[in-house]
Amino acid sequence: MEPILKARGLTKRYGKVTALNDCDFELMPGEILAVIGDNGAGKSTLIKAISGAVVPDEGQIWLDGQEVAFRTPIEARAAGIETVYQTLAMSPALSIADNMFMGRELRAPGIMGSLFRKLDRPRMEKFAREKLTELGLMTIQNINQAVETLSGGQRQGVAVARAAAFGSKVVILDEPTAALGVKESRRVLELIRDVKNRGIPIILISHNMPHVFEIADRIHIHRLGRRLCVIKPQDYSMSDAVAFMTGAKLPEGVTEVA
Amino acid sequence: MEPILKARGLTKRYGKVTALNDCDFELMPGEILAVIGDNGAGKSTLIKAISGAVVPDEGQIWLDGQEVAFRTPIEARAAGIETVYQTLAMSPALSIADNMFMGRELRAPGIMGSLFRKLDRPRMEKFAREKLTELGLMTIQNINQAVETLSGGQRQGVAVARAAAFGSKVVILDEPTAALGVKESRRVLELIRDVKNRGIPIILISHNMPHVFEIADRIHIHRLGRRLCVIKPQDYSMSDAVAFMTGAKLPEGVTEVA
Amino acid sequence: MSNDARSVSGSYEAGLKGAAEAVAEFHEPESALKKLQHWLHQTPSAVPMIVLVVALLVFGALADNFFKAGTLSTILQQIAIVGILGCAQTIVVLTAGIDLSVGAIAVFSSVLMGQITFRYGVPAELSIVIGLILGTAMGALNGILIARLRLPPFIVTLGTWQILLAANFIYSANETIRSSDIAEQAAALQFWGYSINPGGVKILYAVFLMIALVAIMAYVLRHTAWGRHVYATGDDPAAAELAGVPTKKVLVQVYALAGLFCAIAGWVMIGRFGSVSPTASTGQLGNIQSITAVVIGGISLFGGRGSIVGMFFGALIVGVFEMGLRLVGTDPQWTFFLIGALIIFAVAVDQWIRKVAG
Amino acid sequence: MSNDARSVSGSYEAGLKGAAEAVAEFHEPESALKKLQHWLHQTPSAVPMIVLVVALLVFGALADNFFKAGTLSTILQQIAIVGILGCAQTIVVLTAGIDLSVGAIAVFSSVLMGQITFRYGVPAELSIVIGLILGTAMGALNGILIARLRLPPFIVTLGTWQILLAANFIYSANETIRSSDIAEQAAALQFWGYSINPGGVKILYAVFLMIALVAIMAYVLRHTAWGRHVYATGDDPAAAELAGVPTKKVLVQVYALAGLFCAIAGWVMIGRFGSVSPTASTGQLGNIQSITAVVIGGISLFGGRGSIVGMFFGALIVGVFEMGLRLVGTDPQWTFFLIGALIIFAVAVDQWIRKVAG
Amino acid sequence: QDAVSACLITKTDTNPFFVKMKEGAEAKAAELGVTLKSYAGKIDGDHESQVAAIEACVADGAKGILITASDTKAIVDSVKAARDAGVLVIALDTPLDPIDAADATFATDNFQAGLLIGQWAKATLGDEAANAKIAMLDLGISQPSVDVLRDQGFLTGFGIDTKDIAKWGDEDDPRIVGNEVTAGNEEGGLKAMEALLAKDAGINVVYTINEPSAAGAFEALKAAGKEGVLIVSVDGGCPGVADVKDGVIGATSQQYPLMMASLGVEAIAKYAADGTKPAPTEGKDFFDTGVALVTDKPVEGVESIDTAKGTELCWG
Ligand SMILES: Nc1ncnc2c1ncn2[C@@H]1O[C@H](COP(=O)(O)OP(=O)(O)OP(=O)(O)O)[C@@H](O)[C@H]1O
Ligand SMILES: Nc1ncnc2c1ncn2[C@@H]1O[C@H](COP(=O)(O)OP(=O)(O)OP(=O)(O)O)[C@@H](O)[C@H]1O
Ligand SMILES: [Mg+2]
Ligand SMILES: [Mg+2]
Repeated sequence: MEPILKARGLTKRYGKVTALNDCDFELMPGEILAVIGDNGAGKSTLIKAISGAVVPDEGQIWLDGQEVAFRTPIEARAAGIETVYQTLAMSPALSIADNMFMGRELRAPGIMGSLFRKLDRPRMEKFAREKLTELGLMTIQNINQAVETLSGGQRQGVAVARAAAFGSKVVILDEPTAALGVKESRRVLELIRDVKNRGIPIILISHNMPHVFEIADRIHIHRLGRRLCVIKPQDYSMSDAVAFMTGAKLPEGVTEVA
Repeated sequence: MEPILKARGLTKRYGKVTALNDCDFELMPGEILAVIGDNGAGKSTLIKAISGAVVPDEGQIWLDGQEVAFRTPIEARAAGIETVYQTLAMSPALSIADNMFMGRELRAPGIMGSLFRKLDRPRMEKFAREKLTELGLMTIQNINQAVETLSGGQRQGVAVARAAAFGSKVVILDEPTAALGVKESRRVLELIRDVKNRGIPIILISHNMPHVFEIADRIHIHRLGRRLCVIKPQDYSMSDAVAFMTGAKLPEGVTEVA
Repeated sequence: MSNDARSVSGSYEAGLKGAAEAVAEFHEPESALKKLQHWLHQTPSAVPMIVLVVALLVFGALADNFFKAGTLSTILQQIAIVGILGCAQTIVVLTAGIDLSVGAIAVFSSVLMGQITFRYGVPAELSIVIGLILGTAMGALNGILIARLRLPPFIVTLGTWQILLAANFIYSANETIRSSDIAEQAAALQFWGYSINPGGVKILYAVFLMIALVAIMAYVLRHTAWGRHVYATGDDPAAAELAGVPTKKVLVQVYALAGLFCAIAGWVMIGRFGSVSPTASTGQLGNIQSITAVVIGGISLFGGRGSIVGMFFGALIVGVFEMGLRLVGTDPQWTFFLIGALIIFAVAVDQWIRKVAG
Repeated sequence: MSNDARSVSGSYEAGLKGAAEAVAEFHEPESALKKLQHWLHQTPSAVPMIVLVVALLVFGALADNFFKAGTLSTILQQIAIVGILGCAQTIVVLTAGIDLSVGAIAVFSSVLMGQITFRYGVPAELSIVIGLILGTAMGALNGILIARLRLPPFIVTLGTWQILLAANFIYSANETIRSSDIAEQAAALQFWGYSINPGGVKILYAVFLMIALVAIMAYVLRHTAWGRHVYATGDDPAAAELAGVPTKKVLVQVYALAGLFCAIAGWVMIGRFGSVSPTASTGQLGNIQSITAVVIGGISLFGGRGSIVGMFFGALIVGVFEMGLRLVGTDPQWTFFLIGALIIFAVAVDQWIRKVAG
Repeated sequence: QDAVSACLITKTDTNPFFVKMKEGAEAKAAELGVTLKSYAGKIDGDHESQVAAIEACVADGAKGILITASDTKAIVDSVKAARDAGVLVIALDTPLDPIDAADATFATDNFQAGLLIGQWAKATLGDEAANAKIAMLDLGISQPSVDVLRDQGFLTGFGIDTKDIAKWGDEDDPRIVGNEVTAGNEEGGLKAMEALLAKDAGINVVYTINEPSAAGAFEALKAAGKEGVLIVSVDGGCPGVADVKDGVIGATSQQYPLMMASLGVEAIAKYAADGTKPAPTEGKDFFDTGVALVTDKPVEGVESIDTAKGTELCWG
């Protein structure tokens, strides 16, 4: 089977810091791929390079076998890659509904929409409310509330709901449950399964080992700016994975490159 | 034993939202008190009210038996309450060392310090480096790096190190491990124990149940803006706690107030 | 081996069964005061409106001639140009930018319209179109420098302000085209200076134009995707970019549209002043005047917050203060002094009401 | 029951034993170019310095009389006042503020020093002290309005600019005090106009004062806690407040200190021009000039980034351009035009070098 | 170096008056083979740019400087420094204070210019002058000397007590409806007139600082249906004279900037050639280039020329 998303030799330097160092990457169709690694290992930089938020200094990326070079997240989105960034990417002063539809707003039917380009607020609000309800985020009282008035966890929920609702080829989630409560985290995991069941592959960055081992089909272990190895959760224990990613042990057939 | 920190009837409204609703609170000397609750339950607002970052609309707070009313975080800090906020409170453009000593900078010895008020950069940098090493955050390459160039997890590590290093009466941590990796989270838990061993009580907000049950002496369960109950981890199972905080079950002797 | 994972989460997530799904709702006593507070909070232009009403009442009490229809319509016509420049400034400020060149674009456009007609004998209607296009191009130049080269708006427009103003003087050779010549040969240039006179009160077309522009922009900013993108770009440009807003394109469009508004203001200037003068004070002061209107109107200079209707009230407040003080009879130096004080006062009241309204 | 918790974490954290402690280090080829890039990145004032050197070389080649000691010392004395106002503007801009009133405070302070001496017969030395105190008070007023009432700096200083300028005209009755009278009766007022003449080149005391103030402030901002607090306040005020910076106090102090610098600039103005003139154009243009210096110097208008040494180079760049263009013999409108273009160009070069140095 | 170099420093270079002055100087300089560099203040009353310009001229080795000073007292030190460096300094349009601070002065008497239109307005109104309602449209709140001189000259000519002659706006004569500032352009004139009309619709005499502001004031009066109001002004530019001809302006005092400028350039060329300095007009301490009242409605006792003659003499 061909990978749906493939990268080779990705390198990204920030001044003196090399955040990505000749990194390879593969995502198979329909799978949930977890990416784990220490803080600062370069996981976020990797998915930013894939989703167009950062232009890598070197390296190539293929989507569905076609070489691609996204220069902006908009291009990646147009190609069907939907991302929840660690920093969430919300406009604080705008409402939840506005944020969910940012960049792909719905227009009112008829002449108001086509000529006067009026937004279809009721439809957007209804859709946003549904998606949040699915995530159990109905504790949000008002869909027109500004995002800045939400708690950290609520904000994260909104971002995840947005990506899940719109992703068509690949959905990327950078630590989607970091700020979430037990209940909300569970909902996100269920949502990830839903997305997978729709046939869409998912990249999940997480520090939560139980979650990762529960849900991932394969685990990409990232260390010092590059892929150390890819393991199947059935083949290794959580403590092995932790040992690999922290450098306590080396997986077979890999010699660490300092 | 008298509580070191006590609050009664705290209420805080944000426009239409009531984030704290007649909430009580108690922290005993030398203990680790975990605060758990759903997203948006009002946990962050509670500790902001205690640490002076938010002035409650109603209610009183006692520190060491004395009634206090902090109007700014500086006043709370002066009283020995050190807080890691969920939003971290760092100046992105300044260095790690500058951020750690913000508001309590060290001055150079001799006339340079007293008259010319020169900062003692070497001493501040040495101290910062030590504290970060204790946390295992030596992956930070340069102590004079601007905070904005750190990964999310590294930033959180710096904030925790700051609070642990300076807290004298109470240390408050709002989801200190949310963005941290496995290794780094473990270090933070160890650090919390160290602080406790120095006799300083800690308030820990966390969504990580295993961590909470491992480390807390008592658990304050927060729900819908108020304290639902306080339990001991020995007396209940994790699933009970989760059931209480999500409203699936009611602890004995409590009747839910909608 | 992954079964340990499942059991781990399972070990406590069992507690989730039957978790409450209810929305945490807090029912507040909905007193009239609360409702008012809520409304103030939801309607950013309400506060400047209140300040305006108070100012009207105060001056009405102080000066006999104030509450005459003629005086009020004079105030409206005096703010017509600032109001249109304010539309330009509003969209720029909403993107967290600032445009110091608005006045220069307006004056240069008016000079271009006049000179193209009189120097080259182009029909006035065509000159107007050319002037509007050139004004838009000047704005677009700002936008390109800001969006593509990532230069700070303040410094870019500080530069283009000087450049355009100098170009204006050089091109026009400091020559004024006289009102009577325009009226004879190119009446279209003076279109916005015409008026209707219901019941003897003269209201310039320019006033209607300003109100129409404010209304259109209020609609565009509130009810179209583009408007939302303008807000998002100003709110947090990095986030907007990640969320899929083509922020660079939006910025170029915003500055170009601002340029168009300025060129319209230039056209209105001809109607209003009769003549075409490269030395019009708007070239020097238009930026400060429009920014003042924007800020008194409650629009944040940090971008993303505020409404264009607020700007309109802001412009009106300044107009009312200026006219009111004149009628009360202060000398020009004292007027200058008091307007300074009143600007601060208006914003302080705004801030205070917002705080009370929480 | 809590033993299940321990076992849960234990279940995988066992893997941590023996985890690597090494710092993730990436050794780069340390080429000369890389080193240069790194230095440019670390030294925010380097870029304006380079622009300055290039400007010097270009004008040296174009104008015969440019590279004379006299010309260069003239440039320095021409930027002395802007440089001192720039110190005031720098600290304000570092807090993410802006001070439009700097010029007005300077002119009003100079008028106060002069009038207090001549109108009330106070000894010149005492008048100077009173003038400096009053200037500081004007700045503090800005600070209080901004910090305590949380009003936007732009609008507050826009207001005080008008208020102080009007007060200046009203108080002075538009009267200029002549140079010869001051020289006779109150020579201390002209102190900064004295000069040393090494090798026949005249260098004003004012020039040394400007350089000293820049050096002192560079030290204060870089090496004292207060300086760090200024940066933190501008960087993210909410975070600084939570981290324990008394941001309101810092803001009041910053604006008060800015007021003091402006008053010093006012004193220097008397020395430089000989006379005390309430109509000095610094009152109108000092704000734009100092902001131009600050921004060309690479200080971010969003606060928290940049160095005061950069501002100094920024002021020099403008001074060199103006003098150079005069010597080349461009006509004033073209000078105005070219300075506009060069402002944009300087910032574009700055941005470009930063990007390349990334 | 053979070419004589000279500098022209004007108050601003946007006001047509100074633009024409510059053109006159340039034409003369080209004729005499003098290199002329021009400088100007950035705004009305910009004294500091003029100081910087003098310094640049000295640094550049100019033989002579022609200056229309923004602040006649404050500029004296810089002028002295230039003269000490061997540069001939000639004040144009506005005498320095003291007048001998410059080597020579070619000027118009701005007070006289104001006085003429004041007398004309008074004579035109006749007995009505006692009940006149006067709008005063001045230049700027910083009250530069030309502003004060023209304003106070007009009031003196009209027979109104000026109180402090060094300041406008302190008069308490009830005939004055109010003072407004115009920045000397159409926009300012229009707005100022609108405001004063709102204050008192019965205004029948309008003093304006210059002709552009007069044109603006006329637009406001026209819009208010008061086209018969008497407007007086100062300058004598060609559009201004045309406005007198069209009846927009009743009378204007004409000045001669081109003459000042070309005389100045000639003087510098002469000084460079043989070191002689120009002499003042007999009986005055400056060389008066004169002022003439232009109107098509002459009145008894005030000397004037008609617009035909005015058009012949006008400066642009
Ligand atoms: N914009 C930037 N400028 C400079 N350095 C950066 C920037 N972004 C990231 N880095 C550096 O690159 C390295 C990798 O960062 P990255 O955010 O990709 O780590 P991560 O694996 O996502 O960590 P975490 O788990 O903490 O989110 C870090 O050392 C960080 O300091
Ligand atoms: N500044 C604010 N303005 C308006 N509403 C706010 C503000 N801060 C918090 N809230 C609201 O108050 C409620 C409680 O928020 P808080 O941040 O205290 O929750 P939390 O328990 O800390 O949640 P989390 O676990 O997600 O951090 C939320 O509904 C939130 O939307
Ligand atoms: Mg990351
Ligand atoms: Mg929280």
